[in-house]
Amino acid sequence: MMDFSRRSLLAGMGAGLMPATAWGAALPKRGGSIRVATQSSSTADTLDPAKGALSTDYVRHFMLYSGLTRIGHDMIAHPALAERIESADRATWHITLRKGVHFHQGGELTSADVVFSLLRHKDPKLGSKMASIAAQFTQVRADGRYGVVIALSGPNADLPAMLAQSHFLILRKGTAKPDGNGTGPFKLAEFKPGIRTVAVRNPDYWVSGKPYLDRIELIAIPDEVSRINALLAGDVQLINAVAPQSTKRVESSPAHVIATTPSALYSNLISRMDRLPSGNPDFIAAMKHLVDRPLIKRALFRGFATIGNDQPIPPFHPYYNPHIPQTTLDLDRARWHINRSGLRGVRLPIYAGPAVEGAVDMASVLQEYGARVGLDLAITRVPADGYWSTHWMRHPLSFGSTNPRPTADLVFSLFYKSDAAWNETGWKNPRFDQLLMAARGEVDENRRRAMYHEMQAIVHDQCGSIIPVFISLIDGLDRRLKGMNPHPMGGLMGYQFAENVWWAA
Amino acid sequence: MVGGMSGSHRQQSLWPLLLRRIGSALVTLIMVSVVIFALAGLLPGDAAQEALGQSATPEQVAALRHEMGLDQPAPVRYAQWLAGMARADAGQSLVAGMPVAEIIAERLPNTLMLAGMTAALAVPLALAMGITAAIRRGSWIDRAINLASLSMVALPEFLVATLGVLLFCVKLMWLPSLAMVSAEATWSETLRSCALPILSLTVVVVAQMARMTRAAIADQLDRPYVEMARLKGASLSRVVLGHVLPNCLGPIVNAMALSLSYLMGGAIIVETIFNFPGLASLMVNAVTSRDMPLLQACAMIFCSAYLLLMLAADMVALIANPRLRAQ
Amino acid sequence: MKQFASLWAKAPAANRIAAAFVGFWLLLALAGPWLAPHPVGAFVDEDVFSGLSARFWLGSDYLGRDVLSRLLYGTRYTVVLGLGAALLASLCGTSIALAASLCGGRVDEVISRLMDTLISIPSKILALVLVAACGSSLPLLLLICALTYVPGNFRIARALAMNLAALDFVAAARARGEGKWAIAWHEVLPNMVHPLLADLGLRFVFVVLLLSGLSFLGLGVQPPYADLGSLVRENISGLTEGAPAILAPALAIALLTVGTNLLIDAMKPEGQ
Amino acid sequence: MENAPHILVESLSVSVGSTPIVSDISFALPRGQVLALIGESGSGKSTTALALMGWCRHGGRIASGTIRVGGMAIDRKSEDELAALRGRYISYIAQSAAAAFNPSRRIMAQVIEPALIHRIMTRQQAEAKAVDLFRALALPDAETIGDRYPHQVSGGQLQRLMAAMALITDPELVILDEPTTALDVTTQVEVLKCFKTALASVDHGRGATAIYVSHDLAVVAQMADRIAVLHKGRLVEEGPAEQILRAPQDAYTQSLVNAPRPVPAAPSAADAAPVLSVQGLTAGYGKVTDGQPAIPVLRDISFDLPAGGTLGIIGESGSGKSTLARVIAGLLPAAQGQVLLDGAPLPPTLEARSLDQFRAVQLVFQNADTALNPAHSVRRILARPLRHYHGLRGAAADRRVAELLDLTRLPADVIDRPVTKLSGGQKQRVNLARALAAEPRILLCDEVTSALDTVVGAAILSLIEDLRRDLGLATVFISHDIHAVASLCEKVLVLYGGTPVELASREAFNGPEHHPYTRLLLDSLPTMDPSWLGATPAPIHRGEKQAGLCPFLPRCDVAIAGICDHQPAPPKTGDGMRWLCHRGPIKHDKESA
Repeated sequence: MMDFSRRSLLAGMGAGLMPATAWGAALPKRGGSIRVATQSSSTADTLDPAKGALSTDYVRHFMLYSGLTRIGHDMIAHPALAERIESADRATWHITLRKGVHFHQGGELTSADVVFSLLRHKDPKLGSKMASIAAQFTQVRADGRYGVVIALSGPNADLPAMLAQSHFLILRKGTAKPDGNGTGPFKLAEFKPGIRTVAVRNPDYWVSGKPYLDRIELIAIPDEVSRINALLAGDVQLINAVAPQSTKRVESSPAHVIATTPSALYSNLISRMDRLPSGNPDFIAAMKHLVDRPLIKRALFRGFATIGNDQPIPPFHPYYNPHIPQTTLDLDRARWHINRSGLRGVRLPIYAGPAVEGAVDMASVLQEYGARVGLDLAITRVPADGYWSTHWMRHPLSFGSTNPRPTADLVFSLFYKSDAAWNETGWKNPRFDQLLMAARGEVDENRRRAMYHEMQAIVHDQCGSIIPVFISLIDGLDRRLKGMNPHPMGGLMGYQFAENVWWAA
Repeated sequence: MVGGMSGSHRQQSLWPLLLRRIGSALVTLIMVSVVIFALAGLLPGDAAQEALGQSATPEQVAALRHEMGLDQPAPVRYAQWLAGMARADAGQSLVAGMPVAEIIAERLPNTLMLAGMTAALAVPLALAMGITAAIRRGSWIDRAINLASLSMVALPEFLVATLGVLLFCVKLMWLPSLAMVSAEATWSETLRSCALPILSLTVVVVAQMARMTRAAIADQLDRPYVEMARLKGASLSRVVLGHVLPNCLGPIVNAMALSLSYLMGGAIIVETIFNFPGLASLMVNAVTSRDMPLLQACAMIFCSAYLLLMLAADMVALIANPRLRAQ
Repeated sequence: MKQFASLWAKAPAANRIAAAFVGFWLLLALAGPWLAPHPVGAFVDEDVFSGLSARFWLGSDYLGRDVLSRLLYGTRYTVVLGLGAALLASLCGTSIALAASLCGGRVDEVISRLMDTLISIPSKILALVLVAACGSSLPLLLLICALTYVPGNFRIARALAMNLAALDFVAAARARGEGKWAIAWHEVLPNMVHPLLADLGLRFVFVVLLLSGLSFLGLGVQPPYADLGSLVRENISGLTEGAPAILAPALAIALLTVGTNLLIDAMKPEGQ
Repeated sequence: MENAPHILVESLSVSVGSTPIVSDISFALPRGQVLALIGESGSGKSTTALALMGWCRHGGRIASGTIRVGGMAIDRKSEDELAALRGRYISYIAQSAAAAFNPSRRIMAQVIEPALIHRIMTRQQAEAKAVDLFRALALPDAETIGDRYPHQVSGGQLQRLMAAMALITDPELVILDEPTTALDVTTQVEVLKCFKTALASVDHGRGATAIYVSHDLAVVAQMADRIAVLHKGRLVEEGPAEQILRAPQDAYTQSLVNAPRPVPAAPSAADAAPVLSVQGLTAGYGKVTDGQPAIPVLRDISFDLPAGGTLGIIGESGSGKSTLARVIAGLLPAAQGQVLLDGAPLPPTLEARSLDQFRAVQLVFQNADTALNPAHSVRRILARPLRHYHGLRGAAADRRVAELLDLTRLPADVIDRPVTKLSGGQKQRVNLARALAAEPRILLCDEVTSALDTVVGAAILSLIEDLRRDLGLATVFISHDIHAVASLCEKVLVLYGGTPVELASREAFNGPEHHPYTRLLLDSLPTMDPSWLGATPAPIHRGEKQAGLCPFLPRCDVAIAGICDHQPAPPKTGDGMRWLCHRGPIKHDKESA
């Protein structure tokens, strides 16, 4: 993707915003009010995009605020508040803002607001989830009322995509404690952390004709069964995180339907490469051949998953490398590797817990096959509470979970780069790092794709991150709710359903 | 039933007791707060880490810790909290960044309402069950009530609750599956939306109370004064209601208080299933987010609720029993 | 044992049935894992929530695992944890109560405060903290359940002991020059056995309830293993189609707890 | 109708399950007369009486026979019909009013309840009538006593209040079930007088028909027109009171009428050094401030007891008899004074006593039902002290247990029975055996016979007497049974309100001269003579007792105005006795039997 000329922008509009699939067949209709239930909510619920941590937060933020760009169904970034965003060297970017966009509480959107909204992430006190990315901003300055210039520490072709994340949504200049005053499709009516968020239609939203709904009440029902029941009972019209086992129930109801989103979300077994024995290449190879991916897809996810190949880029991604041979369950090879590694009969604890979806079951599958090739895997179950701070990446063998990221570069640089904060496996691969850097600055799209293909190959062959499947996201909704158009960035249309759906009743 | 000459007895004997009880209540509250603080100390990670989550960088954590005052040693933090409580200031929630009092104020009424309405249903029910069982001691009714109450307790509350939801919400669509209490809701709405939570909680607490009632009454039925009353021509039910009940009010009320104190903190499962914004889920929330001030506040509330109930029970027992009263 | 035999002889039918039940459950708890036709965690069935069949007597669960096998394991957990915790709670509660009632005064006061403290911390939240802190393990679960029900047992035991301590035969023992503990052991305790047994039965029921509550919060017995409550919990979505995966464990819980209590009721001597 | 018997019972049998409690009882009673049912506990007298109300205890039922009261066929009536009779036409006065009144309801409410249940008066009428009855029953402040709770009035008053409750509906038949057994002799006199007048006044002076259940012939002699004697659930003899008392036919009745008197005890070596001596003992409950407890129970008690000697302690309930025993046993530390064992002071508290001191002093509790651990077998109960004191175990212990059973004349086969399965007499013997197991020097017997029937009691007494002689035990005898004490004990201590008003040698005590209170006690002992009750004056009550003055003053009928109500009573000594009074010893009218 070259710089955003008008043409590409229009194209972007097309690919990004036009409802494409069957869902949108009917014509949008204005009015109506719905209640939406996500799976997680707490007193930590926030109106600050920078602090967004849970699906509920993302949904809330996308209702209230708008970003400079947004990721389309094509997984490509398209301009939003930014009318144009250009760069010659991928290091210095020039943003031209859309004119006549107003905040809910009045005042037109200007470069000052954008500068403020981007720079605040660099303040460690704020506790921004994007601090590490914001660190790349060497300079963010206003260039006239509608112009913003961002200088990066190094070239990064993916800046537009990164800016599309909910954390970079734009606030009013000088907002110390965000209160929902944004330029988004909905205005905040009520906000009670851990209880509910109520938003009403923003009549002068900058996308003409949108949104369609008058009112959205956003709550969370942590208990999956209750969430389904609420949907079936008609108390809510849209829910996310439907468990694969529950899809039967929803489908059996004439008034409801599920929406499945193949996504890049994956739970992976992390084999620390900087420790022994988990660092032993033969051991890793053996483990990769012990994974019965079809079984996991069938038994754990009732088929709502895409077989993975031990590298983080899913098949439906533009940069997916289809030429890597699929690793399959092969006990003989596994046994051969185990014998070479000399780990026969050695007791190896795997740390797994409910914090990572399917981790415990995956572990027990591994355990079962491992036993057959003389590998003694001991499952240590740890509680969800405190998992990330105490267990994740802390043991030779543990499980991790990675949410969809807007670009291949983000996934790689967050989880696979040698010096990344969460380089889960702790591996160090110079070739990989070098490719990653080069890709960021690479101008030629084909060369860039090639680089990403090679990176995937390297991870597949050498990294201790074992990715059995990519987990599909399942939403459940009332049939009368139209315009739901699954989005690879996450459930609930990548958390951006609010402005796109309408109530046909 | 109290008045006249014995009234004065009551005046004399209740006040000192009351004061003594308040004293020991304070001790208990402090002990609870210490225990909670110590327990929370065992938890991995802290508010800062949990707030920043998976993606935290060390600098961020450090900064946030300082922001939250978590970089001070534990005793200091506890002392600060205690001092705050002394000034009736529950402090600031670490994660929500607003006064704990506000958060509590949002939820306490809900919890109280749920507990209150459950009590209003469960207590009479339990009394009825217990008394019937006691009057028909050894009869099939007695056995039936005994069995029913046992299996009531034994079946997981979430099963009972979910059954209720499936039947009344999903199948019949009579009741909402969520207990969405809100300020603007009318009483009837609130009642409708809380009907199932109340029912589920009742199932949990009623059995114990009924059994205790039965035991307390049955224990009195062999007393000479019961035979005397019967030989006056009083029917068994009249005897039980008019003669026995006053004499075993003490143990009964005590059992009830114990069971009801469960309704505050024990409602967590019902709160989760019906998405009821109550204190129990708030406390769980406070644990998972390591929000110490909030956690302490919840603990204090639950503890004082328990102590109050117990005190009330003892008072009732005292008032019901002229002999104790006289001392 | 002799006493039991005589009880059996003169117990009414209902009580024998109760005893039979309990025996049956204990047997399952002991032998269950060997009887289990399939490994507890194995995904043996393509289908989920399948009904009764020759291959899967009690059908399969939400992941296509054999319900019967899981039930057999679950029984062991529930019986061991339930009875274990109930016994532990009664043991601690009663001994503390005896100490309190015999020492009286300060000691009694302090102990009572401690019990108040313990009882006024919601058990599930206590569990949440402890499990988060120490990780879930059987001993911990046992401890939590016991801890939760010590105060309740303490209250009852203390009341009983207080009443007994006022009786002449205790005075007689004191006048004989017996020590506190001798009195507690020889004079007081024997007269507390039956009410305490009844209490034990009830505690058992409550522990079973608490266990399933904990499993609801993901704090209970950890998968792939599960106590009966967890089985109900994990298959709850099968409730709509009335799958045996959920009915079986629910029924098991009811029979187990009711049976235990009927048996205990039966063990009361005519006197009481 | 009038000459037809008011009550007609024919071949009545009551049984629990298949075991009969009473069988083949038949008697008839004319209207307005009083029939006494006499017998030991377990003779079925209460069962028979209650059957007249169609009421059977412990799941019993009327197995066969007919019961007619007035026209009514009690045995044929349904539960509801019976309920309509009870408290209306037939009313009941229970043995222990203290237990039969509901502790948590006001007396008035309970007294008028029958009238309200049967809807025969309005509340106001009922309360008015109750107050009248209170007056008739000579109850103090009749207007307000109904507002009190049962625990706020004395036992004698409660018993009379219960009479009011029974009579409020003017019943045709009143059943009195041992109504005075639980009372002191002095109170018994008043209560009996009240009952007699009250019963006579019922039914417009024609008098109510009454069934009087009792084990005490002397009492019955005062009340009954006819007497029926029951033994082991059967009616052994029934007839006019005169005839039964004068010329009993049946052997068992005869044994009752000339009830066995304990043989006068053989004198012990009087000059022997005192094994137990009590000096200036003051004790009570509550905080002790300079030697005076908050609630004093005993004041300045002193006596010596030689080895093998016997001391009797008598007095009304509340006189501190049992407290004295508890102090000696160490259960209640004295506030002042001391207890000497062989001249060496016994530590006041249990903690400070040595095993030997414990062993030397053994207390036999009043009520064997509560004194024996219901959870234990006889063997365990007796083995305990053997092991505790003498370290006996296994075979040795068993042998000793057998000896003790033999010593207390218990059948050897009770050894493994739980005490709950023993009879009252057997329990009391086990109770005794437990004390003897210690091989004590001093035996403190606290009302050991009060819970027992006369015959059984007498047996226990003679047993103790024998043991005393054989084992040379010094015994302290606490009892309200003045006859027994008078004949058994070498010395008698009379307590009134915790004060020792008289300490007399046996001879002196059996002599004519006494402290006024002792005299009152002796006069209050009913005799077989039916005219006794009429002849005996009702005890007097004059105000409350005042500190410093003679405690007996309010009830003393020979008090000297100007002296007794001004100075404390001085201690005096005469031949063989010491007493506390301004007067010299008062001769009392009747010879003490």
